[in-house]
Amino acid sequence: MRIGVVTFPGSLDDRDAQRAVRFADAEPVALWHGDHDLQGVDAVVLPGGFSYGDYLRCGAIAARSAIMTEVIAAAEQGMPILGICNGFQMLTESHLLPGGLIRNEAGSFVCRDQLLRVESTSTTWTSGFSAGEEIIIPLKNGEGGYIADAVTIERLEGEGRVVFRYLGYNPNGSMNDIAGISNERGNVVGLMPHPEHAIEPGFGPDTADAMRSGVDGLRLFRSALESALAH
Amino acid sequence: MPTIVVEVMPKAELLDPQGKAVAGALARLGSSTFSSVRIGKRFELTFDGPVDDAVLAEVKDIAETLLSNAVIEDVVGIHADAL
Amino acid sequence: MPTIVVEVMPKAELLDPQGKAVAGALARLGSSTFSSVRIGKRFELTFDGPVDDAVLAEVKDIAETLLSNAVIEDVVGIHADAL
Amino acid sequence: MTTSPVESSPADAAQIDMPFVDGPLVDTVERAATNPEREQPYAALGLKEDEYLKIREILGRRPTSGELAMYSVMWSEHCSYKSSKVWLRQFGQKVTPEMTKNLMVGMGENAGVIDVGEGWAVTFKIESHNHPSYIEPFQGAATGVGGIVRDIISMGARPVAVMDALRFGAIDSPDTARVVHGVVSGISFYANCLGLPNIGGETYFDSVYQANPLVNALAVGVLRHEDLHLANARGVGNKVVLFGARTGGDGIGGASILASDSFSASGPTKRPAVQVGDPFAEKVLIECCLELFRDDLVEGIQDLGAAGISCATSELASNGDGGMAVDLDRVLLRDPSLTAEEILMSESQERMMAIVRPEKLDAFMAVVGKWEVETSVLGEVTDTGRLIITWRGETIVDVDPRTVAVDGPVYDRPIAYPTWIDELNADSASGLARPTAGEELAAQVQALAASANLSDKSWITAQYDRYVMGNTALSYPDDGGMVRVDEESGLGFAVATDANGRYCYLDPYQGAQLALAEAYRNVAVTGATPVAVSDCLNFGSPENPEVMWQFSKSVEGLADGCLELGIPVTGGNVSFYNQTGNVPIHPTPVVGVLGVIDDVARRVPSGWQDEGHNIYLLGITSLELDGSAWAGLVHGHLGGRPPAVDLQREKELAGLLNGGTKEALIGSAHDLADGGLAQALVESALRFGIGARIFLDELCERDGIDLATALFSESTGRVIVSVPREDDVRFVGLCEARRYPVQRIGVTDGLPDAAPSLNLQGMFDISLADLRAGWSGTLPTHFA
Ligand SMILES: Nc1ncnc2c1ncn2[C@@H]1O[C@H](COP(=O)(O)OP(=O)(O)O)[C@@H](O)[C@H]1O
Ligand SMILES: [Mg+2]
Repeated sequence: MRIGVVTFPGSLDDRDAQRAVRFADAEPVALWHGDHDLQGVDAVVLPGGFSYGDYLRCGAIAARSAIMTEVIAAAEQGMPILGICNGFQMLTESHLLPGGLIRNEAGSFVCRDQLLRVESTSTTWTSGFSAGEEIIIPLKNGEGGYIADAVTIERLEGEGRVVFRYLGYNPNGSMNDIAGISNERGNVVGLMPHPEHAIEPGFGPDTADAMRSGVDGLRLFRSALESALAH
Repeated sequence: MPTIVVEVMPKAELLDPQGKAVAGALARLGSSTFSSVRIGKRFELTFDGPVDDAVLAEVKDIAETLLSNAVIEDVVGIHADAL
Repeated sequence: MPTIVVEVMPKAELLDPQGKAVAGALARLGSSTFSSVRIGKRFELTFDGPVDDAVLAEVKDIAETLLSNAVIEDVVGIHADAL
Repeated sequence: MTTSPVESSPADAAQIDMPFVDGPLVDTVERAATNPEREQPYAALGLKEDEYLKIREILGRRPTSGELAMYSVMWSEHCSYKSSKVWLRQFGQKVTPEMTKNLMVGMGENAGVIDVGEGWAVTFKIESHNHPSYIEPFQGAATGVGGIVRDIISMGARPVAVMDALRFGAIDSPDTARVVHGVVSGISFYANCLGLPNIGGETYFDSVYQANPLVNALAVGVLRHEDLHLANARGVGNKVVLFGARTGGDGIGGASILASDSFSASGPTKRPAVQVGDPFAEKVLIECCLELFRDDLVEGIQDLGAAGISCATSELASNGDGGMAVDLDRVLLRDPSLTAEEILMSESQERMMAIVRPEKLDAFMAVVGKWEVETSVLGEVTDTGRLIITWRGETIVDVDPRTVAVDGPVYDRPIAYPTWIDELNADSASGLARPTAGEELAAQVQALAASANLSDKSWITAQYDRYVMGNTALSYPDDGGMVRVDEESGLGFAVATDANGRYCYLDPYQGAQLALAEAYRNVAVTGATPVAVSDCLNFGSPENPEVMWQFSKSVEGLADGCLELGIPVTGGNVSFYNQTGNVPIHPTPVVGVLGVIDDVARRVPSGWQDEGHNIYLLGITSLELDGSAWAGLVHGHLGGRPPAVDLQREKELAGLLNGGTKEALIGSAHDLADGGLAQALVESALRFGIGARIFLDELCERDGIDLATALFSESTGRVIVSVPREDDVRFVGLCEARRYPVQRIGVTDGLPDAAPSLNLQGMFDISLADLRAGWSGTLPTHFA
């Protein structure tokens, strides 16, 4: 399976996302923001970072790039799309996912090993988890507070489209402790925490077992691979 | 050169953590006059030529599609600056 | 409740990375009308009571000491909002 | 021909007068010759009269205002190192062949480069941005990070990590929160947005830094040997290219004086003295430069920092064939009203200057175009030996670039042994009341843990991204930060920075060595082998002979120390004039030590991870409380002599730790420094929430000390190590074979059926929950 990782000016975790794809035994394909070309990939990851400095609104300028026209079209055809952090912000800015992300409640950037609950396993990116499973994934963002109007929140909850929820501590003031959501079809998932930083022992989050040993993030990428193989 | 000002505010019904933080700071500094603070953005777009309907229409379009995100923000004002 | 608006802009001589990014985006999106974009902040302070000189003086003080940093920003406007 | 204004023809007079009416008249080389006695504001630009006369002597005429702008910024303390040069030479002199064996680039370049094996090299450097960070803490700190990162890029390296060594005023002083918030969010904003993990730093609070905080930023870069590039302008006809952000009126407070002198009826243009950082622009610049290097499209790249174009052109030319011709009109401006002098001095951020072969210019332009980086060709390399700058068609600068960049003034400033220091040294802390009762000891352990300087720094470090790039093997709160360089082999580096201003105040020679020893030890406990040093020397005014004495002693101590440890100083930075009113800061030589580790998989954490390990104290504890955190906090005392340093011992200790980690005998290792054993125990326990039972009777007996001394003394050469029981015999054997003092002082077992605690046998039992509440509460209480 070939998974594309888009690099925008200001993307930071693009190489990390490529590494995660490799660790999941898929083939990473570097995609460039200015191209109208997905190079025939089977899925796309929009990585974290500060595209265009995030100076206007996070992800706003990137959402209007050439490659995003293709990503939006592919998403509507059912291609698996994962937006991580800045990528999640791009997905809301391009209206592939509802709501928006605003400055953290505490005002400052926060980097921490975050406990999450997997709320939905019916998306392409979470089918390898068991429902209700608790996982630890690094989180690092300045504008990760998820907001949406009451109707949208109710819909997301009602349709089981809240995919990840913060547990124990809500690091950014997200409504309903929402850490990640999906579209109706379940092929598009966006989340603020960074699964690509929990894939390799020694470089992941601390867990109860040992320092930097968390690899829960790998299963998002494996899930996509397995769903692809199943089809 | 003429400047057009676009003003964007977070939607009233949604959270504004930055505004809340400033309100908190005001309270700590002993000012109790203000019951709430909200923080939005003010864009100044400079261009060459007359401020006519075509330019205003273009600004309106830019304000609604790029400068603001209608899901979380409202454009509250567009006007030529009286500089 | 009356609202007072405070407008703050980055100093003209200083780099405004935000404005630069938006100007770049506009150019990429095919709009060549605007030669420069600068982005500042718009504060809405809500309070209970009449807009009198005392309140305006307090706002002026807050605008200059808390809402802006005179080293890099200018307060470009303070006015009661016509909401 | 010398013509005084009085004698000049009416036409000349008219020409000279005109600008006062109509606008700028360019002060050209020609005009400098025809109007030689014009008064020039050299003093306001920071030049002394003899320096100004020296410039006239070099040029054989008065400088143009453009030349004056260049000389004044390049001959400033900041750029010329005029007061420190004579002392810094020691770093180059006190070296052995062993020390330079792995040095690919030494002092004097943008950053030193060290061969770390397997074809890899690492470059690192630390730099101050103290004064700007007081005026505008956010932008000051942000641009401090930006500046040091550009030094790393210019060597051909990919920046891979940053660190920040910070000093603020008293934690409860009203202005401190402003500075702390601004500085921390500025560093967080810039480095996070650049995508560089923050792997460590320091945070100290002391009223001596009240109106003069220290913001020292360190950056590390990685490169393959063949990617090494030096910034010089070689090859006649090669193009001089400026790329990156446009040039604006940032940080040119001084140049407005020139503007007011040469023209303008309306008085000097007020230009802000601060610079605004654009990390996004810098991120793009990093990728763009790396691509230019990769495709071999540049001969060299020089970063633009202090003194902007003045510095880049004169340094590139000096380091190359010696000549350069530049047309200043080609500089892309953000503000078209800038004068030539202002353009020369502007410190606009995120700019680079490249030397490009003409035949590669098109390919160069394609790469910068891809990254949407604005670029303009300013001129070319010549063999004239002159740096010639034109503006509006006229020559405004014609100088030998070496006289600007290399042969600036050098001062051997007067030195005076401080009048107060003997009395200070005589006032030892050894006579201060030391507690003996368990309750009082416990209270002091907890008070220290909750004190501003020893408390949890995660309120700060949680604002920094430590994950990005996916190679961070150690970071906060471990003793050193560690990053993997090679994904295949696991090769990596570790870095720690340290300085204790209190020690340096008591004895600057020893204090500098203590900083070196601590940073060295902090690297060693991670399992890495220390290999190189970068330093940032923060001092008061060099015009104060007592400060100059402190400075000279610190440099001497550091150079002697490096010689003894066998690791070279590869570069650094000097920051003078750090004072609040007339009171200088404590001498604060921040020392960064870089280590190498063959496989980051064998790195050692600083905290206890498992129960049932034995805890050993390596080293000897003596009654050394002078300058300690304990004396400061409990007694408000600062006097006496700092702890003794024995660098041979430090070397042996590092060797021992290296052996122990290679044989995988060590579960954790944490160095003892501020707060002594007590604080090391607290930190080891809180790291993963594992408690311990400690017994110090044998230690006290062996070292002839009381319990309070055992807990709070800051003797050097000490580390606590936890060892799995099955490795006990081998570990103790290793220490004995290497004749390093080792004493078992406890086990990482909690008491049965009790919540984890730190238990000192027969003395106290503090629950980790209580300890943590105090330790982690301090910073949020003041700043959250
Ligand atoms: N401003 C900072 N930025 C990043 N890391 C910091 C900062 N201040 C302290 N730290 C980290 O906090 C930990 C404890 O700091 P410190 O007590 O100075 O360590 P040590 O005593 O081992 O030198 C270390 O991991 C250090 O790198
Ligand atoms: Mg230390």
